[in-house]
Amino acid sequence: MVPLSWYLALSAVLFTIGAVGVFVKRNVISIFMCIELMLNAVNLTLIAFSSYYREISGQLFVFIVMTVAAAEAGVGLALVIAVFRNRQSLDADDANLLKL
Amino acid sequence: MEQAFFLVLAVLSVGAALSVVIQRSPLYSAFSLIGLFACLAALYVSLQAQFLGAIQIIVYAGAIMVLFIFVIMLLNIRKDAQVLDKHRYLWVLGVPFGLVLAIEVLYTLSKVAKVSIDKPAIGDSQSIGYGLYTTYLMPFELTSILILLAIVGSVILARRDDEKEEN
Amino acid sequence: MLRVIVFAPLLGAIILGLFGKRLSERIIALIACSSIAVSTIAAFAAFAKLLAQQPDSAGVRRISDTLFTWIQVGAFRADFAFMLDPLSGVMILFVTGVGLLIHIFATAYMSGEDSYYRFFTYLNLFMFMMITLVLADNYLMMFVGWEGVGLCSYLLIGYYFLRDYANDAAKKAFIVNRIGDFGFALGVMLIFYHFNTISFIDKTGIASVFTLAANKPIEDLASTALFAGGLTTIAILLFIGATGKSAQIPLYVWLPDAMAGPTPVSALIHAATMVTAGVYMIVRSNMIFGKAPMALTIVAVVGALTAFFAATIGIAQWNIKKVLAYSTVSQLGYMFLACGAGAFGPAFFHVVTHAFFKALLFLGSGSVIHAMHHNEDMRTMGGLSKYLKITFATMGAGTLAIAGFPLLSGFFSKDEILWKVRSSTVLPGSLGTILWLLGLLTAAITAIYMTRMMVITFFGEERFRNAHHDDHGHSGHDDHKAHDDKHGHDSHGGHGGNPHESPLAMTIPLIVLAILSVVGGFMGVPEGLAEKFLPHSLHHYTHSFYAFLQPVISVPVIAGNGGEALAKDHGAELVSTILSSIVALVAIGIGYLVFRGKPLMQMPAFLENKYFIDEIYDAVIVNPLKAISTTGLWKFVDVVIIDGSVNGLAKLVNLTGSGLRYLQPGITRLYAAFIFGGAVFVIGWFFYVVVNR
Amino acid sequence: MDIALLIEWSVKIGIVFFILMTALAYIVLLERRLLGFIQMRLGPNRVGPFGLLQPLADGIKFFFKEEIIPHEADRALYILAPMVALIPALTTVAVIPFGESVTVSLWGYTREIGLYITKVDVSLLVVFALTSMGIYGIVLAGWSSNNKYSLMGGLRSSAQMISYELAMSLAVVGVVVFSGSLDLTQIVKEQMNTWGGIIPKWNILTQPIGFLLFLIAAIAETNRVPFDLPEAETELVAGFHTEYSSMKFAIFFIAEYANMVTASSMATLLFLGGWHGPFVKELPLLGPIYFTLKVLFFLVLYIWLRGTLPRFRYDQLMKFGWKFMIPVAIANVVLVAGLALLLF
Repeated sequence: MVPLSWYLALSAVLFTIGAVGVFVKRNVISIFMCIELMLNAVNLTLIAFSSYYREISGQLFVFIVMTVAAAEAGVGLALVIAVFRNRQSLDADDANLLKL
Repeated sequence: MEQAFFLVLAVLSVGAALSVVIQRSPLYSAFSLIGLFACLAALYVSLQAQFLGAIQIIVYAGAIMVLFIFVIMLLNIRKDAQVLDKHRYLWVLGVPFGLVLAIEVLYTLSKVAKVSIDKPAIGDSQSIGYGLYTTYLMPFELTSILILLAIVGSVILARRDDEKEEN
Repeated sequence: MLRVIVFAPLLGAIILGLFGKRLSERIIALIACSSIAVSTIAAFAAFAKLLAQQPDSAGVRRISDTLFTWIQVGAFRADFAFMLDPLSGVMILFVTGVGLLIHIFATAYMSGEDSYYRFFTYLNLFMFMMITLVLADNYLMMFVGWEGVGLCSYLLIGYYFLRDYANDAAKKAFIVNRIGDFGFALGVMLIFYHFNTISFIDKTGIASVFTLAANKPIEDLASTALFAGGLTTIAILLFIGATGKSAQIPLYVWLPDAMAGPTPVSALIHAATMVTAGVYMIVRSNMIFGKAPMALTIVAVVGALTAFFAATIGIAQWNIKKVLAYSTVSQLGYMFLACGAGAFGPAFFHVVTHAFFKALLFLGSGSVIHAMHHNEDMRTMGGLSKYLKITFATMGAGTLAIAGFPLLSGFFSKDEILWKVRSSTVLPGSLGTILWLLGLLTAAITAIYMTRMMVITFFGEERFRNAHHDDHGHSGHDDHKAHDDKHGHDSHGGHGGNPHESPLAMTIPLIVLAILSVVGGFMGVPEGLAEKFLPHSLHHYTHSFYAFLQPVISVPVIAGNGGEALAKDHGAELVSTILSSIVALVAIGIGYLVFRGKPLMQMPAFLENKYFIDEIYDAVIVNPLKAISTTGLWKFVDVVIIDGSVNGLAKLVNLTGSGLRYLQPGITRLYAAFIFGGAVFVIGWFFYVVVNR
Repeated sequence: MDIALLIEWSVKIGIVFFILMTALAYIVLLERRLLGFIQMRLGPNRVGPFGLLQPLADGIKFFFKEEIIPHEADRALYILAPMVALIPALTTVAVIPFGESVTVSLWGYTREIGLYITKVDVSLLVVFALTSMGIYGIVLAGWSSNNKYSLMGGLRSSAQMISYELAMSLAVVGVVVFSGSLDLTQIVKEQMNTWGGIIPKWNILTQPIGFLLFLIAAIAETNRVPFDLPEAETELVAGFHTEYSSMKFAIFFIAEYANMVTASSMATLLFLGGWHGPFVKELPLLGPIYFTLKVLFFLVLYIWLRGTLPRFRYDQLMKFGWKFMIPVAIANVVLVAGLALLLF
């Protein structure tokens, strides 16, 4: 029987990797994927808890998280395309109109 | 047995995650991510969440990632632009941060009580559907609205400007 | 029932205000008058109902009409309710009645004015407020009406807002009234502080102010009582309010200037109704005043002085409306004198009669002014009696009434007041007698200047033929344009052609009011006269007024001077009555003889200039205030401190922002890094907490 | 984990795999012959009687061809692609039931054997999951062979997959609603009930719209005519597998046909009552036969369509997918839900 903490540890590691990736990657799409990675790490935690506490809610949350992720991906990628059209580049550092 | 299974999957998924971050070509990261999702799906199944395992594959691997890859191919991004990264220091910043965060989170999780509830495991489609349409009906409907908005939004965002000039 | 009385004028005002611009004068007049007529009829009906009602154990008859509880905070409760008891009953009758007559008068008088509808909107609004004031069943409602009439008077005085003097007069009225209202508000607060209620009548759970006040001991007659925060203080604060609204010393200065408004306004607001609100309020709170002899004394003295001063000023005025204005002030002084002497009944009786004849006089003067093409200077009149017969007759009646000609309304009321002062049971020592003499003197002066006005206006040579307008531009000129082209035959005023009598709409109200002011007095014949001359069977009627008011009015008796004995002595009363009537007749005669001779006799300058009171006020109060405000408040407090702090704050924010700006390098990933670091920090902090717990 | 179960599994897997492979091989032959007839010519009929040995010959040929990997190609992905394409296609079969259980008695052993490889209570979802994975093979191939035709093919297929997967799932929702289960076996069992003992409650009768939608979507999912844009010979030479040769190419082929089989069997299970037919209850072994016949019918339909219909244009494809299929599918879902409320 795998102890709960193993799952949690795994998800922690995954989450951290994703988080680091978010601001280490330069390509917008890669950043995006790192975000998805973080989401999934959280999902793992939720499911682990839900199955260890015999409580369905966690899985429902995961379900909703997935839908939200799908929506997010749709909009996000549309944004990516728009950005690419405007400034022939996907480098996050090039999107710096805010800089002083 | 189970533990070995878990360990294998864990190692695989961590590797995949790392490669997501490390790969220079978005497509490679994407495929590593798909691998990760597969591993996670397997883990879900091992947690008696077969339904979510399947959904995980269908939604993430089958739809979202296809979308990613479609965009990548559409924009035909072979590799990260070869220009010098002006912000290498972010790596320096990121890795220690990451380690700290990992340690912290692990510590927190180690505080989680060891649970053992002897009830039959759940996660079959029926119970999920039940929960979804009784307790969590409201969030469910809200997500549907959210998706609708997302559809509209992405259509608006992704359309070309010249189309706008046309109509 | 009562709400009809109250809200009919409001309805009219709303309709006129919203749609009046598009309506024709005829329609406007119809709406305005009919709304007032409705409330008049309702008022009479309510009054009849009141009469039919059986008095309760305390002998009080009352109709009350509660719409809703307006404010309920802790012990404080103010109902939005109306109450009709004998006092407010009488008041409402003549308010609505006179108001109706004046409305009818105004329809003709104001015709041709541009923004005709505005005038009637304001006028109806005023009626609404006035009726609210009268029918209020608690001090707060009364205060609402109080402020409302103030507002309307401001609007109506400033009706010709293109004229500077009108605006100035309006502002003056408003500000001076503010001072009074301040006192009134404080008084009401103090009342609540003392009695935990502001209601006039006992309700379930709420005892009225007066029942509570009745149980309080009579406070002693000492200046310390003024500031003791007791009933005396309340009374004084209320009285300050009254001085503002009813133009008593020192706050009377606004009323003469208020004549800048159209004449009907002067008649309605600044003679008949609004200015008597102060008296009404004091009579209403007679319970409180009755316990505060010091306050009563002050009221009496102030009233007497006001009466005298105003009369003396009035004798020297050339502007016909000014004369009437000052006479109003002086008559109000009489009323306060009566209140101060504890004779609330007679005071209120005088309010009623005064409403009749003063409205009559103002409307008459309005008719004269109308005939003279809006010239108000008496020096350019004269000899009008053969042109304006009705006006002359009615105004004559009014003059005799106010001068106290025997058996006219003014005679009864004023005589009663004088006698009550003489035989006052509250005024300390011989003060009663002194004030009585002063009152007599004032009565004489009153008779004189009223006669003077009549003589100058109606007798003698016809000066208006060679008169030219606008020589007297300081105030009081209604709008010319419309009238000139209305009276096309002499577009330059009096040159050629004769003045002609006013239309029916103006003369009928005059006649009605004249009748009232002639016979109006017989409902309150003083006991002394009644005892001597009238058959006993008539006493019931001749004394009906006082008998009717009896339940709501208490006559305070403060032992210590021989007043009680004197009050019983009908012989003495008769003597004083005869005395006063003689005085009146003599004075009228003097006035006629003197001014028939040389009507334009020059009066002492200091009288003509009203004792330079305005100038003194300017010098003592207004200018210092201006100086302080400009240099101190504006130049220093506002500019330096307030603006400085605000701008300084802005500068500070600006600096901070431009400093923090460097945290935004525009590198998206760096932002992500910030978020991440933040998360790390926060979680770390949680640990810190957890570990230390 | 008893040994018997292990044996049973391995045996089942072996049999199914063998049958599937040969079937695939012979479907190719069938297609070529049929197309031949449709086009008024003889198909391959030289090798063996009626050319029955043709598949074998093809296989040998593929094996011995030279393998060419383009120089600029992305080697790893290039090699990975065919596997990625094939594995899900074959794996799908694991959860497809082709009959009820039969009892075999062997040397005194009697054993109840379910006619399926594994049993998952969400097998329907699993099938969808795996089919949706199948696309990656194509995408990878298109990308890795570094050739604009291939890239175009990959792009098209990914877009096409996403678009039509939606319609397909929505079409299936109706079935799920009716049978109230995601388990294919259960779904088939539901269809075994009859009205008045004669007419079977096949879903095709209760929801024909859903059936048509599913069929169209399935054809699109398998990149077959008239939806075969990813490999449109006339526009993209050969689409995603332009650069592929010898066995890798064959693998793509096998994957495609495996997908066809999967789709057909899904259609059978979901709408045509699976292995249900006369006397199945008495004689369970009839089940697989009925099943095979029905699947065969769909396969023939595939080939027939290929022989008759022209190809869509890309924008037409998208328009059709998004503006016709999906709305109709949604409407169908609503309709079916209402129907379900009425019936049960």
